[in-house]
Amino acid sequence: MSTILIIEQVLNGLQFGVMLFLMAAGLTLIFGVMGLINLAHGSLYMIGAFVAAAVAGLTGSFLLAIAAAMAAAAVAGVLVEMLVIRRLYAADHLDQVLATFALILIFSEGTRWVFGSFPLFLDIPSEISGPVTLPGGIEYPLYRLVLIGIGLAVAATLGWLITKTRIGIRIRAGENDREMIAALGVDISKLYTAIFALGAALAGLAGALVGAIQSVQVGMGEPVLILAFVVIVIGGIGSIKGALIGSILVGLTDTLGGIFLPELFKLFMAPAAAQSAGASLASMAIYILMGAVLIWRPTGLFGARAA
Amino acid sequence: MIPEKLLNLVVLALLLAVPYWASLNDAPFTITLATRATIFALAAVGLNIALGMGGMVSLGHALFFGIGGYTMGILAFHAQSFTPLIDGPMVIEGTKSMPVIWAVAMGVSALAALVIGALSLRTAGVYFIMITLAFGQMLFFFTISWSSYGGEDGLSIFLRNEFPGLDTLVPFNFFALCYGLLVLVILFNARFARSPFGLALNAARQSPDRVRAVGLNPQRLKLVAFVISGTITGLAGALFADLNRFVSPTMFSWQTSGEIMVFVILGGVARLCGPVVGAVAFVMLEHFLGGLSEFWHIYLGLLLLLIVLFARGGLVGLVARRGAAHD
Amino acid sequence: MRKLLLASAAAILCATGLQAEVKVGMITTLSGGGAGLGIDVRDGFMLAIAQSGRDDIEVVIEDDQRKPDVAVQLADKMIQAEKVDVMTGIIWSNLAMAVVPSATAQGKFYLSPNAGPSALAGKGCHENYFNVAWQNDNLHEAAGAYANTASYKNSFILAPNYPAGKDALTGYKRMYEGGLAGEIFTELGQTDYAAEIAQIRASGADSVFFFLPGGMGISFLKQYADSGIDLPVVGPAFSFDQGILQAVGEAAMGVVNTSQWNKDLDNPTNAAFVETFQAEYGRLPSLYASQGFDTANLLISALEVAEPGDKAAFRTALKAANFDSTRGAFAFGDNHHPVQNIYAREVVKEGDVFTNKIIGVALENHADAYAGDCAF
Amino acid sequence: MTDAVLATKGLSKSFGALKATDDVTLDLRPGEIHAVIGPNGAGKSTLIDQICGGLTPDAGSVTFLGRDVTGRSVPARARMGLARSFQISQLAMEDTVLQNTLLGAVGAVGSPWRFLWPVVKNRRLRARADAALAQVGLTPHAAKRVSELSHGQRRLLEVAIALTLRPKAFVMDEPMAGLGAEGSKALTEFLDRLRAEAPILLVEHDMDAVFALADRISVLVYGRIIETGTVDAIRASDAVRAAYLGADR
Repeated sequence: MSTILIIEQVLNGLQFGVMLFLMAAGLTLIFGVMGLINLAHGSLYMIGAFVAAAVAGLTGSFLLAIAAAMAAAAVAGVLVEMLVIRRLYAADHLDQVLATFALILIFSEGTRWVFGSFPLFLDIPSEISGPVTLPGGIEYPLYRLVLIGIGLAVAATLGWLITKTRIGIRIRAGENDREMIAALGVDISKLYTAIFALGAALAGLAGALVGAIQSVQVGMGEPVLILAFVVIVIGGIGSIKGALIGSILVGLTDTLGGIFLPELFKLFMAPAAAQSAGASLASMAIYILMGAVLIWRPTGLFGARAA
Repeated sequence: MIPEKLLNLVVLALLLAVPYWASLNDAPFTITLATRATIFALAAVGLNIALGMGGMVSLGHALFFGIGGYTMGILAFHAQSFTPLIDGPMVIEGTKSMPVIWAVAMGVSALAALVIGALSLRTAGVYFIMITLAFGQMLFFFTISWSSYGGEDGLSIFLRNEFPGLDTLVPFNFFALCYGLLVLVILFNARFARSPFGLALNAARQSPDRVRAVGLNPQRLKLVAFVISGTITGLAGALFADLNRFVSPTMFSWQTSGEIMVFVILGGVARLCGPVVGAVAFVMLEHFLGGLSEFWHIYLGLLLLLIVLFARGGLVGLVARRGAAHD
Repeated sequence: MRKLLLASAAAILCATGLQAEVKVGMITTLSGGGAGLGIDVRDGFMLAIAQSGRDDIEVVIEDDQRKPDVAVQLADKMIQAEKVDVMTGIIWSNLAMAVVPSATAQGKFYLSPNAGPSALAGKGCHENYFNVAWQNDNLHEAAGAYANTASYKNSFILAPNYPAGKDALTGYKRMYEGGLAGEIFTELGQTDYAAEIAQIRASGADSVFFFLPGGMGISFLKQYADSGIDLPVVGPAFSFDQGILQAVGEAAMGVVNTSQWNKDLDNPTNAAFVETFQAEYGRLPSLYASQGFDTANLLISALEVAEPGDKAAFRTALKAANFDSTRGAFAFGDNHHPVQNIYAREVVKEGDVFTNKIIGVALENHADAYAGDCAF
Repeated sequence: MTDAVLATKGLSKSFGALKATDDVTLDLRPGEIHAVIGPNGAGKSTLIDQICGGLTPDAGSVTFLGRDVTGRSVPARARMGLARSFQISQLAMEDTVLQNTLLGAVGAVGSPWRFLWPVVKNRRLRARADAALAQVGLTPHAAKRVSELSHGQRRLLEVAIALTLRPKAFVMDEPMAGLGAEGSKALTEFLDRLRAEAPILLVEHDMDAVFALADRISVLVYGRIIETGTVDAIRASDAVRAAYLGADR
């Protein structure tokens, strides 16, 4: 296995990781600030992808599609927050799990009802499609580099938002002490809606960006949702930094596990059996990683709050 | 409002009466539906011990359901193909005998619950939800690629397994077996809730510090409850496999975990017959709404939302007041 | 026409007062991610029933949600409550394995419009089980045969890590005579193939064979096209059927895939089918639609001769396959699986629509590898 | 010192830069009420947690009934007869008074691993619980849910649960907190009688109660014990006066 291949795979893992981060960041904010476990976050991702595909199909503009995806996901998020989620902040996790499970059913079949049962088409704009040659002679798709860039930029912006701005101070205050910030005169319910909208918009952005290189179809949100949960649990719920590191860890584990585990098994097994056993183990790898992290640190890598 | 005890009796009586009527009137599919509801109820009664009594929100109970199912599948597969389960110095044969299958399914589930519970209970809250989910996903992906037992295709068992002295191929007989087990487990559950252990477990959920201060270890109480819970859900899995004469990795999927949880909450958390009411209601919804529209999941979702938002006690909470707390 | 058909279908479904003589139970996937396939099979099937003008056939349609346990439950319902004579409709092999053995054991006829697991073609075959589509390996074998004619010497092959995926790679290798540059099992439901594509690039392969049904194939092709690798790709028709081809777009252009059917197959039945399907549903038919259509016509042809109640006669009538198939010539082998031509097709663009064009025959009168194991 | 039921030696615990307890040495002798007082933030709760086993000290040891229990868990110490009440009631709110008391009995008998026989029908457990309820005067409320009880009654219930353990020593964390004058007086009288049962380490804010009950008083300020002595000695102590007046100003 050549160095070039390994570097390329690391880039792939990184790209997968930063896309997961877009999902995980919203989830972890929503959990950290409002104490809400939102299974329907994957549906917002799906909405982003579908709206992007529909808008790109109508206008031909990818930028417009992305803007529309973020807006639509944010609007859906706000609606859901105001109609349903708002009543659940005080409820226990059980009610939240059930209610947002119900939302998944509604969103998935609702989307199928509106857009039909066939996958939609969404393509990379021609300006950023195709491979570029990186130093060292690695050929790598430009679009994936763009994704890495966008993901890291969002991570940096969020970091700045949380640590340096007024709203970030409020968000952090809200994580620590809900009554206190209400007493300080911050309209807590508007703050919650705003955070939910932000999280939803990020999910919509991820859906639109990833939709261009994947299949835009009903049910695309759930696998990503579960991975995003794995990420925030590894990183520690409520921590943006944890979400970023968790995302990249999961992205790298998943990508590199799929490559190297079969190779590893080939050292002491017949190739066909090794291929199959390695692939099986690779598909379990991130869950094993998560189990190990939680057994080692029961509140994740950067989690302070026992939820 | 009626007393919960009366409601429990009515629910269990109806669950028996409808299939009995169906067996007299040659409506075998009604019996199949009732059996399905009964088995789901059993799985949910199991989850309710962890969820309602122990306060452990497990999103991984499909794991035990699946383990029960695969135990049945693997044992029966070896029996029908006349191949030994384990070869070598010690030969273990498959079996078609239900009592043996049940015992093995419960044993394996209990063992799995012990290991998974011991690891998962180091965490709490959302972390617990997620780590149980993760264990479920591990087994899901493992069975998908476990080609010796069919992988994603699953395993078909051609004939229903046997129970001494009973023709299990008669739908009502198999229903009666499942129903009998459900009633046994509910009776166990009713006594269990009032036993010293039930009392301590209840307190461990509400106030772990207090439990520690009287000299008990709340984590150990919860672990035992988790094992009992997993064992019962495992038994339900074995029955479910026998009802379908088929097992597949779907039994391990997180949606299955979600559905078992839905049964509990739909009926009423920590209510003795809550899971039964929930499972029956779900099967009926699935049957009637499914016939109404191919988008029936939307209606199911709306209904669940309404329950969570406006009927916290579930369906049982709507019609029955909680029984006197101590008797 | 559309309204008329819906009305007649509704009349059939409701069976208002009139005593249907034959009852058909269709269990297929109508909701969730895989619904497109089931809808095509159903629409093709119902089109043929409507065109036959027979109002004595009642079709009961149920959605299995792609869940095996739901399919089993529905099968029980079809057999126990609806008391159907013939069953059909299942899309997925794992669902078929859950339903078919027990349905045939209970004396029902089952006509498979899509899934063809090897177990049901070989040792587990049944005299009342007829597969109207293909044995699962067939299209992969054809891809292997095509690879030989295209003189590929070093293929990189990949499929998901589940039984049908393993069958696919086995099927390809059964016919393919060249060497392998690599062999990968991906995760079922995987959406990102960057890692695999990097391996393909590094492997020195001269061609790629893949079997990634549904959304997985869409993702793979889009990412493959974007990677800049221009090795020829070959695969079975499942990733290139009419339903998903539009979602793949340009990325699929020029890809060779194998199928037992295509809309440009030159026979009058097919021409009429494509035209009426398009008029009826406003979209081009897929191979699944053609399979549903053929299944219904096979059933109707047998009903002309015998009643399902007379099992031996009805079985003989089915075996004769005396109907006009959209595939032209159609015959059953001894294990009641098709013996048919499998074509190589190429993805082309007609106007704004992506579709397939036949470029040659990959395998002629091809049966399956398991027929020898079958004894009724 | 050797006849002390419960003793700490050099207990220290820091949270970051904050020394919550610093070299705390005190003991509890048979039949006495030993009060620990101190301003808010003096480290009283941290001290109790270390004595009862919820926190592991950075340094120092805890001796109970002549045995070093520093490494033992909360349940292990409770089983030896160290009973505690909580500052904020820790009760199973959905359960009844009797059920809460029975929980104590189950813990005391040390066998929760009975799954089938109703706990209320178990004569041994029931007798223990009934006796404890009678002792605190809650028998008439036995069937009420805890959520229906008044604040004072919850305090008494805490004591009743502790009593079921047949304790060798009580550790009470501000039992008077939130009680009115009436309630405090009643509880004071009750605790006065209770010392015959087992000695009490009483951490309390209510000075009237402390001066009425305590045989000895220790004053905890910024994690250190600045004075230990009889009521009169503490009243007369300049150090205490300075600490309190200084702290309150």
